[in-house]
Amino acid sequence: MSYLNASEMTGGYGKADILHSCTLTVEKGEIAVIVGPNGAGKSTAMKAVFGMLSLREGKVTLDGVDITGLSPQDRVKKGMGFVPQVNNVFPTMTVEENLEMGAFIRDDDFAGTMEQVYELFPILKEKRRQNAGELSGGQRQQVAVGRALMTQPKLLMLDEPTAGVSPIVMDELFDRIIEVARTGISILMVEQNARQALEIADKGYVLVQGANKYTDTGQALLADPEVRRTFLGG
Amino acid sequence: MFAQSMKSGDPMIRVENLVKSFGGFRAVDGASLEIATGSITGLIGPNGAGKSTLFNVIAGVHAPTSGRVTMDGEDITGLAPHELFHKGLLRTFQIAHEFPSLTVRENLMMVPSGQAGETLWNTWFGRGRIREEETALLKKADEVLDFLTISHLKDEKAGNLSGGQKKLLELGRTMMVEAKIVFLDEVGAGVNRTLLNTIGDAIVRLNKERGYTFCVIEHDMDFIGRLCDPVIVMAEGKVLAEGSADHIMENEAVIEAYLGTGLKNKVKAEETAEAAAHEDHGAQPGLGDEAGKGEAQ
Amino acid sequence: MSTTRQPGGSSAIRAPLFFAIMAVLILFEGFSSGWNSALGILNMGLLSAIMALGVNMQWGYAGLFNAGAMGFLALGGLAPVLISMPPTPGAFKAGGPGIMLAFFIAIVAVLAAVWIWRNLTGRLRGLAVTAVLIVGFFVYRWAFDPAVAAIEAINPSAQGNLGGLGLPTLISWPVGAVLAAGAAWLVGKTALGLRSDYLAIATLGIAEILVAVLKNEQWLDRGVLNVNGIPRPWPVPYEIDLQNSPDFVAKAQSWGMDPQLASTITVKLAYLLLFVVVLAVLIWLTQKALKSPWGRMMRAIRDNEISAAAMGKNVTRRHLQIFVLGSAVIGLAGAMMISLDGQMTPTSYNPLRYTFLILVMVIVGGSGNNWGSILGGVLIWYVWVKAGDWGPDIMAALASPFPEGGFKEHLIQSAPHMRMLVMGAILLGVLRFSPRGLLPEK
Amino acid sequence: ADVKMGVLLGFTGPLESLAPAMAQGAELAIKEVSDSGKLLGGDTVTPVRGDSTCVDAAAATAAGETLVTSDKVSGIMGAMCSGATTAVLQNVAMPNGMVMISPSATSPALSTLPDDGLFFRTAPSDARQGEVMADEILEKGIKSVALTYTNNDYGKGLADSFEKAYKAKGGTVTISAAHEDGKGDYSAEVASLASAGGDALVIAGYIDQGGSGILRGALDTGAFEKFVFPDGMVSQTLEDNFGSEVNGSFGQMPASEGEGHDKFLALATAAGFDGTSVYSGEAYDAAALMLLAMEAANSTDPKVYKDKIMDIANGDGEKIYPGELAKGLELIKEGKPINYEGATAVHLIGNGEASGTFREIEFKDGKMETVQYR
Amino acid sequence: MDLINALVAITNYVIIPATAYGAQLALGALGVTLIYSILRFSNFAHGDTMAFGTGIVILITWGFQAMGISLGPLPTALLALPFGIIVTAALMLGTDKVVYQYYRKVRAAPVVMVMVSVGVMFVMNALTRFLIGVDQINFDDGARFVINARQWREMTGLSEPLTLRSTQVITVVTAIITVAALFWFLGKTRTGKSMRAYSDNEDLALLSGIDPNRVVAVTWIITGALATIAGTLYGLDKSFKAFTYFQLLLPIFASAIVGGIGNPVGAIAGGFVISFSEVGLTYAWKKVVTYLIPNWQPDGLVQLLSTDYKYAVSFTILILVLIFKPTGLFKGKIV
Ligand SMILES: Nc1ncnc2c1ncn2[C@@H]1O[C@H](COP(=O)(O)OP(=O)(O)OP(=O)(O)O)[C@@H](O)[C@H]1O
Ligand SMILES: Nc1ncnc2c1ncn2[C@@H]1O[C@H](COP(=O)(O)OP(=O)(O)OP(=O)(O)O)[C@@H](O)[C@H]1O
Ligand SMILES: CC(C)C[C@H](N)C(=O)O
Ligand SMILES: [Mg+2]
Ligand SMILES: [Mg+2]
Repeated sequence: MSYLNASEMTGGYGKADILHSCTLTVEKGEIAVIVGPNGAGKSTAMKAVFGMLSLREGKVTLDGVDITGLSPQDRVKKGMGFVPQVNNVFPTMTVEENLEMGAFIRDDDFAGTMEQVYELFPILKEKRRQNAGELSGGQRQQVAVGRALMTQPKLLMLDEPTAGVSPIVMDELFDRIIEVARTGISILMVEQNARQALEIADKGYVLVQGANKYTDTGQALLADPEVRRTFLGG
Repeated sequence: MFAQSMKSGDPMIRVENLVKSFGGFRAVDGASLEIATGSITGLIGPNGAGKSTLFNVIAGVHAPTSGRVTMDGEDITGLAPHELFHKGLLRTFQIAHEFPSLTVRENLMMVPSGQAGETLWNTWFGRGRIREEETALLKKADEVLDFLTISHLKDEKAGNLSGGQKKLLELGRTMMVEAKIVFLDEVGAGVNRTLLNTIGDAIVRLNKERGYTFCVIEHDMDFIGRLCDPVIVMAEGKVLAEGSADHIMENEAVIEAYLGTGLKNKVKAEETAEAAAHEDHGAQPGLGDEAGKGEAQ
Repeated sequence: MSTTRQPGGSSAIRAPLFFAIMAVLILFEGFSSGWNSALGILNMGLLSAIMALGVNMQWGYAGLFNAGAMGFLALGGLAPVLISMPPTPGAFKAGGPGIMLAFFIAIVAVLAAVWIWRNLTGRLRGLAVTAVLIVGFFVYRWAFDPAVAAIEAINPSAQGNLGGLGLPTLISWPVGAVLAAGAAWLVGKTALGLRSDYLAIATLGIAEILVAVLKNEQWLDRGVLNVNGIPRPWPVPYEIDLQNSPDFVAKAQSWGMDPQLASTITVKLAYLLLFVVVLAVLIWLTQKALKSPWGRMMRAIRDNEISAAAMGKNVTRRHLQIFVLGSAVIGLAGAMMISLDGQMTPTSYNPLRYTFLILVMVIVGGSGNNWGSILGGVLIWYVWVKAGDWGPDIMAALASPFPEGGFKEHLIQSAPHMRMLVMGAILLGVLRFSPRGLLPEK
Repeated sequence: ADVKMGVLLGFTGPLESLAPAMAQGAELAIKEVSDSGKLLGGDTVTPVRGDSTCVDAAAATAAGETLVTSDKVSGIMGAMCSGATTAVLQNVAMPNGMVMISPSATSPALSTLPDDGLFFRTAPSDARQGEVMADEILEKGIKSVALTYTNNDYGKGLADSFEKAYKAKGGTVTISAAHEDGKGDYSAEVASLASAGGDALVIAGYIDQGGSGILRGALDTGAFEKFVFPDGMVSQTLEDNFGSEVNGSFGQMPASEGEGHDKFLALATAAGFDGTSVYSGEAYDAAALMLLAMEAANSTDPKVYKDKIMDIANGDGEKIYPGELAKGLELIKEGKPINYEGATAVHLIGNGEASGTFREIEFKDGKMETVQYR
Repeated sequence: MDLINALVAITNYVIIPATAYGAQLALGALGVTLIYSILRFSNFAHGDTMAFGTGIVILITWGFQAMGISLGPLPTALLALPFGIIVTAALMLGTDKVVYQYYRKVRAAPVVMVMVSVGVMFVMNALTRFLIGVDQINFDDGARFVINARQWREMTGLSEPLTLRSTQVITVVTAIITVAALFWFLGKTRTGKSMRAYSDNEDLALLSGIDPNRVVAVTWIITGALATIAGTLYGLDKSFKAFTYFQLLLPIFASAIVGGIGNPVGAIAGGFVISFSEVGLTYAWKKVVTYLIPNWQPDGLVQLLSTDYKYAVSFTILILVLIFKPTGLFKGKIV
């Protein structure tokens, strides 16, 4: 059984279904990347995995435990961390407070983790007394990822973490993601910078209209000319 | 229709010594640059370099702390956004600003200004004219939607679109009118790369066929490289370098501040270090002193 | 504002259904408590609907939270006093010139201050403006006070004010709209830059100021002493005249009606006719406007001002436009209400009744929807009136299981407050089961 | 048959605390008549309450309308505040030919308002109270006062009539400032009054409204030591809340001495409410007057019995006091004239309003004591 | 001497009363501001919540008085206050369960929440009146004055009186303590920060493991406490009357907004701005002038504006502040 196993998810926002029996699995320490056209339901699938969307069918298990019925904050306690695509910072709290909030469920001392985040994103240290709402787009994105890292999750879910960040930071970010995965944390992320993402992915999903279209290793997907042409921009 | 009046090559927008500070912090710190008429100018730079702020000042969202902006030689510093729109200056937002309770199609149809139906009097006594106008608008909106591959969503409330779809809608709005210059703030972020290529084609087409001038902020260097000439690099509120995309990508200071040395190379760490050492072409002379400062940091 | 809205439950039959319910309620009232009462409720309900329509234009179309409906309503109510009351003999001669001089001085002072503000810079500017305003204020008072004293001295127990022009009351309705629009223009010029809740509280305050003026400027409208006997608008007759007219009595009797009852009903029907005509015109105008590019533009501005501005829409001007128009409609309703009541009592303007209740009407009806405002206006007014009747009954029922004595007594004595409880419960009920109103904007 | 009588008072709104005792006063009279079984050969009388809210003319009109058209009352005891009363009179009573007797609307304007002979009041006009108060103050040797009034037709009307009378008689009013009822704070008003000075402060307000706030502020800051209280202020609450703090202050209220008053108090106490509450007695009288007039006219039709009201109130037959309504009904039935005195020594003048006997009170040792009647 | 008399007059009639009133407004505004910043709507039921809380405190105070329990020189009501807070907080939690919770779930627009709060206002309005009636109630016992006019005159020999009521002192002291505690709580404690996080971005708070129900509950409890404290202090200082508490809503909102809504410090400052402008700008300077210029007897009151327009004054100030500083004196937040 995979570490995260979201199988046959079907559901949507009320009217028509967005997801059609979509399945996502991630092993321990593995990086799984979801790619696909805009509006394919990638974010929706992420939300479904995190319990922010009620599923009509399908179930989600984490480490063998069925968590389909749990609320998002309970999933956080089970070791899941999530960076949403939009609205992913606390705008009128300072950068530092944003990070603190990431560590909300932790009872231990999180100063070390915070240092690590600052190391990863030096600009955040500089701006730590500034409200996140006043940051530039890319800076915010860094805060968002930093916040999720503060949780020290066992499964980290990232919805387009590199949208709007500069190449140098993007590299750093991917770098760090690899490192994180190496420590045994599972990563599930949605990316539009698909080529770079698949490069580091152990597993890739191509989602189209809420259903799994291709599933393979990252490298294999990159090599597939059809996938390249239709989804990765040639 | 606007563009014809101007000779290609003259600066459309000239920014002189622009400063914008928030509290004590100078987000734009004495930037000077020009955007040539008929060009697709790229604007890149590290996160927080002040690109969006620069856009916002030019587009009249923020008042500048000091400095001047001209368009076609006319001083437009501090004009209100709607006045700039009427001068043919359009922009998109980095964080999509759709009208959530309007349908996707309505989001497009509301764009053109001076619609007869926007005058109350006409809504009561000028129904005929409005009907004609609306038919034309509808047609145009549907064309744009087709182009953006989201025509199946035309009656959906814009608030329900996915992140990328909203971005497309942003772009679509600029296509509803004859613009002189369009400022695009990260149209690509969150947009599928295949679609982004299509968008790129559209930009080129608008530029070639309709004479739009573009200024594009983007972090995707493929996209920048394919589309933009020249490329302006900002860092810490100033212009760091300027030149063709190829030149810029080889600029030491730019690599250090912005591009980094590339992921692939990092994975194979040793090779990267060497490769970087070789690419030592020195700073481009664009705006020399800024470049120097950029390097010095 | 959140993006996940409830799935719109509006179907084609929804509106007709609710209007049918409304009609049934009114008919039921007519059969059970008499047509006078039913028509009375309907008339005031339609007036409320007009007020709600005005507020809806501001809130529903443009997202401007005007919490000062009361002020514009009251100001509109001044029009019948100034237009249709007979002039007070000698009052104008005694104080008119002085008052006009005073206003002239005030305008000059304000213009001078504005001019200085625009043309001077530096520290001097603030000082100069303050100085001009203070001096202006004292000169103004110098001209104003004696004039007011002279007017107020004329027959104070019955008049003591300028009086009106003695023109037909119908003329005062558009004048009421213009008065309110004028005030709204001034308010809009200064306060419309404010956002959401701030505009709300600013307008709330402005409404208080307007009512304070009406209460305290005795020379204008007798202040708290009230103006009585404001003439009715054409073609509404007086009951007494009807009862004294042999023709009418004969006709009523030939229909088998008591002449007195017939007279009161005739009067109410005449008002009803007027109100329906006004409402019909307004709804035609607003529906046309709303379902056009203008309406689309307003909704866009409401959704996102920054983006609308970037799309070339002059947000400030549009806000001003809709604020003035909406206020004009409220002022119109104010004037109509005064000519229905036949008296102007400035003390009766309180925010609960004339601002919040109207907002409740708009929201319950469905903001952004003109028909919703009408439904909300009539329905909520019906409830507001009937809650006063139902309250004691409900209370009596509630109290019945308790033994006679202090507690039961206390409950029964508290019965009038049931009105509030019933009102609150209905409001909460509607909002619970149809949060976007009974007739949601589609 | 059952005769219905409207009891239209401001049960909610700014004067909600005065209304219950007034309603109970009126209902006391109604019950008395009904229980006697002597009205029109055995008719019962039922009170129907309506809420005039005191400030909302439209709601008051609607409430009046309901009373007349749906409850089919034969007369209205009310309304309470002058503004609401005028509205109901003009919009409901006159069109429908309904009799209204208000126990408490005291605005001078109501004296001259055309009413088709349908409107009466058992309370005197404030024009009269102003005079009485002026005399009273001057007799105490106080030559200069500060004046504050509640900002409505009652307060302003009373203040104006007082100021005029007082000045005419040689007194000085240092300031005449309005205060709004029900507001949170009266420091500004107290400060102005204090600055203007004067030997006493006249508070033409309501005890459980702004009047109390002003009084509290004036006492606490030490701005004034002597106060003059007109009707809206004189009540048990005043004594309970301020007692010895206002020793030496005085005031007056429409009320009369003697038998009627005492009898009413006893009845009220027995019925479980405070008969000294302002206008409670007037309410009793208003209801009683109307019922007695019905008997005299032998009809419950307002257009018929309205003409009998003055006769009952001012007749020169036997005096009828509270608790004696049955006797009154009998006498009328026998065709004998009666003079209804009631709780407040009812005597209607002019257009049908109380002539105004006033009880003058003074605070001594924290207690309100009646000094004299005038 | 006359100079001192003039100063005393100003202190007695302007500074002391305005300070106490300002503190009362400030406490009310704190509650409004808290709900605004965390639950994101303007709570029109706040005035009636204050009335309800105070009603409970009064009932309990009467109970204590009947049992002969007192606090010596301090009002017994202070002893009853904690119990009143518990009951009011419970009511708040109940209301939230029955009413507000649903709207959060469906993510209703703020204005719907405002309307809902108007509905709650109507209901609470009735509830309070059922509970304790409509009459004016004085429940102040203990020592009324710290210094009263007579003592002052005997002490100083000045002709101008100066009084200081114990309730004024209690009000100001409590206001300071409350705001300090609240500020510390929101800015420094984990729960406080989680409340701010929730107010900023509800979804993200969820994703950080913050329990929204807890945040909401804590918010309502604090609001209930603030309302009860504000209402009780106000009632002690002036008197209790249900209707007045509804009327207080307007100046309370004005205070919250002048200061910058959503900002606790702003609420405090706003309270004082409103109270001082009401009392100060309509002050009649006659007395002071007569002290300062002994030979001049002004025939007017030397008053800039009559008190008729005192509300106009405070609202004009409000509007001016908003025009020149659109987010209030201290930066507030806009939903
Ligand atoms: N309202 C504000 N208040 C304070 N600082 C601000 C504000 N807006 C922006 N800044 C600061 O100004 C700097 C420039 O921001 P800007 O958004 O222009 O960056 P950018 O170049 O667009 O970056 P990105 O590529 O990440 O979008 C940032 O450091 C940001 O923190
Ligand atoms: N809140 C919502 N209510 C209704 N429909 C929604 C909502 N959010 C998204 N949708 C619809 O669901 C579909 C999938 O959206 P989703 O956000 O999952 O796409 P995505 O794959 O993440 O796209 P992108 O790459 O553009 O972010 C889209 O068609 C969108 O219109
Ligand atoms: C109840 C009374 C105090 C009312 C007052 N006399 C008035 O006429 O308004
Ligand atoms: Mg997405
Ligand atoms: Mg940016």
